[in-house]
Amino acid sequence: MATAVASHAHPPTSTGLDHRKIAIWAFIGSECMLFASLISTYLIYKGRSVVGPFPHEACNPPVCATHLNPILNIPVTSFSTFVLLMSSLAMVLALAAVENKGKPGYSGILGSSKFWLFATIVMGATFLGCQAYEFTSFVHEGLTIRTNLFGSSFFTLTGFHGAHVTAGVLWLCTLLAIDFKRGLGPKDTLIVDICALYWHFVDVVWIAIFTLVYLIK
Amino acid sequence: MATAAVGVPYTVADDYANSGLWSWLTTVDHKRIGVLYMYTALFWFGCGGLEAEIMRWQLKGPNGHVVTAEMFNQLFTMHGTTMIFLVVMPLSAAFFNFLIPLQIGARDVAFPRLNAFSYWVYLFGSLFMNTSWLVGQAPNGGWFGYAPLTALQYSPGLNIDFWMLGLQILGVSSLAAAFNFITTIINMRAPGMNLMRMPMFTWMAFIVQFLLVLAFPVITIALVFLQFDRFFGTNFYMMTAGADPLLWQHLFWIFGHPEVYILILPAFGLVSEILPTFSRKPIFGYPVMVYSGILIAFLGFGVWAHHMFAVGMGPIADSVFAVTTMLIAIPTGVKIFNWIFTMWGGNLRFTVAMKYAISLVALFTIGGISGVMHASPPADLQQTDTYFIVAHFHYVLVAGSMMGLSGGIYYYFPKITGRMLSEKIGNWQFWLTFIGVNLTFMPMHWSGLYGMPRRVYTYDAGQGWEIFNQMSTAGALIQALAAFVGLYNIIKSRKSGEIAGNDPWGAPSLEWSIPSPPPDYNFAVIPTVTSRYPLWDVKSPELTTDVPHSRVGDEHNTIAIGGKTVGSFQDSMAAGTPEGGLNPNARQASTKVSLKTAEQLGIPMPYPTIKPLFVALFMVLMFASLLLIHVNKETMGLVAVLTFATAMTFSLYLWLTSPLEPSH
Amino acid sequence: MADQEFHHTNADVDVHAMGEMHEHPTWKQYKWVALILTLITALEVFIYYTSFKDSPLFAPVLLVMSAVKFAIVVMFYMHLKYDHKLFRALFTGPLIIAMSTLAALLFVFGKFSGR
Amino acid sequence: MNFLSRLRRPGTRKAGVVALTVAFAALLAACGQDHPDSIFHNRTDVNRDVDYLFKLLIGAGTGVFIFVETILIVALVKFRKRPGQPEPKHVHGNTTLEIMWTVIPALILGVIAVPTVRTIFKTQAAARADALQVEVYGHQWWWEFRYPQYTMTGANGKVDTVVTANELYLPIGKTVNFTLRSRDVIHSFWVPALSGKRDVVSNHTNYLWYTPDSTTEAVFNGACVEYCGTSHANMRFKAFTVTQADFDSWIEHQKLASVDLMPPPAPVAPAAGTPAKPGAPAVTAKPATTPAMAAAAATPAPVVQAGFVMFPREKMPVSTVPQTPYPEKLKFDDGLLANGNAAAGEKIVNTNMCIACHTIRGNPMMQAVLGPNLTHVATRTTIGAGLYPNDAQHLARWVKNAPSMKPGIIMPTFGIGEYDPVTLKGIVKTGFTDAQVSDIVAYLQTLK
Ligand code: HEA
Ligand code: HEA
Ligand code: HEC
Ligand code: CUA
Ligand SMILES: [Cu+2]
Repeated sequence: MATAVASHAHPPTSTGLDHRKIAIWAFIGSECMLFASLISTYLIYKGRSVVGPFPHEACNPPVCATHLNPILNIPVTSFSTFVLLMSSLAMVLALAAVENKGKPGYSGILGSSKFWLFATIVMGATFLGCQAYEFTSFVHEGLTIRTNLFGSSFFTLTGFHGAHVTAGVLWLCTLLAIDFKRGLGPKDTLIVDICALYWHFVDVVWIAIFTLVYLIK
Repeated sequence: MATAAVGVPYTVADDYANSGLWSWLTTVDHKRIGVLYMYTALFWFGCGGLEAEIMRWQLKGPNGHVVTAEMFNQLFTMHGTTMIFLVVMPLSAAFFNFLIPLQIGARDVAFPRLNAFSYWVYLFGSLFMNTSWLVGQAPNGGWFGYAPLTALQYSPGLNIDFWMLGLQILGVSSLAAAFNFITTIINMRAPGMNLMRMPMFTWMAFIVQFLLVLAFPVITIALVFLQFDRFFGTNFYMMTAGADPLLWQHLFWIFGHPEVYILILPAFGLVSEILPTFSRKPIFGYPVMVYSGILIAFLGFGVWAHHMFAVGMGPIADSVFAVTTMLIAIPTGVKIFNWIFTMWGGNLRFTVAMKYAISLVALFTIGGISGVMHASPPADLQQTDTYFIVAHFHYVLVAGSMMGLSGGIYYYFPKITGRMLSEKIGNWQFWLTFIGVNLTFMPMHWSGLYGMPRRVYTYDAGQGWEIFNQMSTAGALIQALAAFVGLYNIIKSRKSGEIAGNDPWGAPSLEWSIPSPPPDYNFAVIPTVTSRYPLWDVKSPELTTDVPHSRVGDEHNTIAIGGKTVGSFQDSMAAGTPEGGLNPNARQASTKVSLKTAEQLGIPMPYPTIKPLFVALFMVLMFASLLLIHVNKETMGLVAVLTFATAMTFSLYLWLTSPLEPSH
Repeated sequence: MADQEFHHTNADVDVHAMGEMHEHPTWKQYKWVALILTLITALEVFIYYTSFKDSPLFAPVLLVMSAVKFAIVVMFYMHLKYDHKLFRALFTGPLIIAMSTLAALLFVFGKFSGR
Repeated sequence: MNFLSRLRRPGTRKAGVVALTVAFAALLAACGQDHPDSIFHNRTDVNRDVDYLFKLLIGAGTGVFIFVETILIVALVKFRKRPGQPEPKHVHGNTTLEIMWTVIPALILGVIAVPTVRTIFKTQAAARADALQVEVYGHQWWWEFRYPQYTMTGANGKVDTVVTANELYLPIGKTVNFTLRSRDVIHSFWVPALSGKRDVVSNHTNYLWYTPDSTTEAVFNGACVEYCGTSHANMRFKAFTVTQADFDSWIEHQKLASVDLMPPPAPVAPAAGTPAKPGAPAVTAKPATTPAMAAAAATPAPVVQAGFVMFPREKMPVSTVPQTPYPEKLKFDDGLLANGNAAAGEKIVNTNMCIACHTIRGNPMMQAVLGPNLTHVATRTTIGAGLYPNDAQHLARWVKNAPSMKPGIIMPTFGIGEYDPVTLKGIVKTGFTDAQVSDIVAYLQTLK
């Protein structure tokens, strides 16, 4: 919400902080409730599906027409989880690069905000790719959002998270575009910082989801 | 009284048309947006009230046949939804918008255009929901739409779709506004306006924003589940798939109970402004009032299941929620007593605003006490879903929220329009309302305890309920009369009301230091605040002597008027406050001094812009297009959704890339 | 919005917290954090494949580990540890309410009583 | 009133005083008259516990109310502005007061909370083992009651339990344990005079128990109190508390199957013959004037069920007899009812859609469960879930056009030339004439 433009006639803010940063933190606070509701729903409905496939247990006749394997694919998801974590690292480095543009130690590829922003985008995209792969394979194994309670709550929860990641990737792309257009410098720290906060939040949410949905039975 | 330069039209910073329709469509001025909220909400109050009147007419006697069963179900569903989401919340939002920046000494909210967006979303959303009447399929699932009745299997029509999409849209509006106000209050307070000097209304508004931010995501998710179920065939509320209908109930009430405090706290805030002014006495126990407000909000998240005592949660859950619910009575009681002792030893002037405030104190207590009676599960099993509950929540909502807000209207109308509402007509409205409300809702306690269920379009003769229902209907008619009187008062006073001047009531807080209506920039110079009651420090120091809250010696560029230290208010008075006015009861017209415009003062004002309106419009259309899926026009629906989505994104892009205000 | 150079002593929130962020976590810290996160994740996945999976401690241990990850990311990557305390309030307050709501929900749906 | 007398405008004041006094006078008057569905009748052990709690709550509430309003009014009168009054002395707060009005309410709440929790655990404990078991099923918009402890084997060797609809018989002095389930959406089961309500939740099983211990036989109105759709308001029922002896006799009667009226040497209709074999229990409950007897006579001497088979209507207070008026548009020629032919009626029923929804034990054609069980419909005092009295006139109109008698129900319109209020389709050819309806009614009335 880049609405504020600096101007001498504006009184300083009471806290000395920028509006947008306060707003984004308030937003993140409310996102906590959003994901809490989604996660609780998933956990509440866990083990209540009347037909398979199920997350961790195989499903055999008569419950299911044919034998169905447990559906969650831990290796792939562990990989995507790792990628998302690393994207957070890239993100902080991008922020640092923007903040200290031109300072010693911020030269070269490793000091370039473009590189780190790009890296973050790539990793975010990779995560989404894994999720797309996961979803399609589930559909092939007979789990759609309509199949059972597990399907509905699982796809909705991870889908919502995926949507957040997508939004984050687009946001990062706009930043990268600006960076190419006019270069991001210390004065742009704030807008990058805000995007970073959002990105990291999406990451921590996944940390919770990975444990609660994928690992714990 | 010199009408010369009074009731000055809003001066705007640029050469856009400064009045007329266009200026309203494009405004980003928090005051004008507040006014828009107010009149829209009043309009919906008329509609919600009309729905109520029809229900009352149907119920005036046994086996009534004014409307059909189906119609009645649509009536109470829309009545509840309208009154809560389209009347009380927006009316509170009207005051948030108009007052918060004025009370904290700011020139606008943090994100003026986002603010306009919130209003337009609310307007289009409310219109969308009510178009359901035109297609004859108004929502009919009750205002808390319990699953599985709302599932496609039991509600195949468009009724529920209108409801869930409408609520989803209104949620966007409330959330956007909430982030805006949180930022505004945290970040835009005038120098010296520290948290413990904020006016009580701003405090309550502040708390309400957090309730909104935390409560709305939950119902958003619950509604998303419902949408997926109805549009995409998921199983969240599908009984055959083993779904649990209590999931909806819990999610809804996790939102729903905080919601009821969202509805009452703004009214509490207004009362806490009105009582001190007309008692000529600072609020009693300011810090306690603040903390009790916070405590109410916090506890409010731990009591939701008291709406579900009958569903069989088991003795442990019942007991826990019973106790947490009862606890809320304590902080609320503290407020009640503090209000009474604000008046105690005061010097009470019974203006209409004051009367409304007093009757909130008197009547909310009734609703609160019946609330505590519900809080005892074994007893609640005999109360729940009867008219006893209806009595409870109308005492807290009508005699609480609505009376508080009405008081607020009488109190702030002068500041909003520059003219006083007629006290004479106002007294008629007040007494009619007071009698009407009690006559309507008091008997419902009896009809409830004598076994009358709620949400019944008809009841049989000989149950001993007739007399109570007749009284309720009579009372409802009196309320309608009162409402018309009030409407007349507004229309009349808007044109020919007495000129208000800056500070008609002798009130203590910042908003009264500037002209009425305020110039678009509010404060020519941002005041420096040195106390909780800045204007009283100036005009009647005897009220605030040895008040711990005012840090003496803190004043910047102090200037003396009539030998009294005026702090830095002289600056803000450059915007056109006349001298004198030391006697707060003497009404001061803003004479001679004509207002400087923003340019003359070199204050950058945000450009008016139509873009937020378009973003809102396209967003609502996007949601609305989902309806096509249910009249079996899937492809057409999806195309429409995508079209409007792109349109929305595009106008959002234009919005974000256009500057807020002339940069220097 | 406004230039951050100016501030007034009578603003309520602590005044030392001026510009966006002072004394930031450094490169080195960032990389350490990343390392720790990786290790924990690896450990999580590892025990998932061991027999420990069936022990009653499995769930609690996993929860603790992810809580640690959560905390580190928030403190260092979101630099809440270094930032204005206001942000800490804005985040932890809602987080606490969200978590207790989640716990309460699982309780009323009998998830703790092994139903 | 003192407060009111302070008001500036005598006009409004008088209006106010008058209106308020009228209001409260009316309320008092109203409290005088009797209230059949009041929650304060205390006809069960559970309700007495609740009542104790309720009195406590009302007491505490009234106390708080009077206290608050008194100090409020005193403040208003004492400190109203008087001419030439000095500015009030500034008071900032008072810690002792603040503590007082935090602690005292807390104490009051404690006094309420303790018995509350105790009552919760007492009333939600498991019911005693020897309790009468009743299974309650909520349907849109009627109640199905089953007595699983009482079963019988039908003609075809099928084991059935006693099932009835919308009318509940409970023995006085015996604990009854309800098992509450829903067939569709959420409903709520409530007899105000007997105990609090319990929701009937889809995919859940809820329980509710109490011991009716009213000394005399009595009838109580019950209702569905969770909004469940169009006819939620019409989802009522009756609870009859009767002596154990009468209850046993009633149950024995409910166990009986109905008589097949089809004359034995019937035109080859599969429905005939079958249950008409000897031993097929029959009913000879009066009045023995219906054509039913003519047909029944043909069959071997039926088992006679004497004694109590239904709650005597004359003993039912008016408040328990539905007074719902007929829909204006629904006309029926009541003259035809006198000579309705039950046997013909059964034939019509057996060869029409009725079989798709209703069960009549003893009539092999009628085995469906979408609608109420009609085996003993004639022993019920009401039809349509407590909406209409169960007499020929109402039955006739019900069969002719049920949806116009009760909005939203799935039972179709049958009367020829009638319009279905929902589909607005006219029933032209396929429908029944009033004469045919009279036959059906005659048959239904034999189902004692
Ligand atoms: C403005 C909105 C508002 C407010 C403020 C409240 C306030 C309270 N409400 Fe109410 N409530 C509703 C709106 C509100 N409610 C609505 C809309 C419903 C119905 C929803 C539906 O079903 O449609 C409802 C339903 C409802 C129920 C569910 C009833 C049922 O369906 O079975 C319960 C149960 O506990 C309840 C309790 C309370 C309590 C304990 C308070 C407390 O906050 C009240 C505290 C105040 C006081 C107690 C008075 C002042 C205190 C003193 C003077 C101190 C001394 C007092 C004592 C010691 C008792 N409310
Ligand atoms: C703030 C909320 C609010 C308000 C103000 C009201 C106000 C009123 N309510 Fe309502 N009510 C609810 C919230 C509210 N209600 C809720 C949540 C429910 C539950 C719904 C459900 O069960 O799902 C409910 C249910 C409800 C019922 C129970 C329905 C049922 O269960 O069968 C009844 C019955 O009498 C009723 C009556 C009234 C009456 C007579 C008023 C009166 O106070 C109305 C007086 C107002 C007017 C008469 C308006 C007249 C105004 C004008 C004429 C001005 C015109 C101006 C313009 C057109 C610009 N309400
Ligand atoms: C599509 C299903 C359906 C068909 C066909 C149907 N009914 Fe019904 N019937 C019902 C339902 C459902 C009710 C309960 C309505 C209510 O009370 O809400 C009912 C109620 C009744 C009642 C009242 C019972 C009571 O105790 O309330 C009678 C009598 C009755 N039906 C007779 C008939 C006859 C005779 C026919 C055929 C001519 C018939 N029904 C056909 C579904 C059906
Ligand atoms: Cu069944 Cu209401
Ligand atoms: Cu509540």
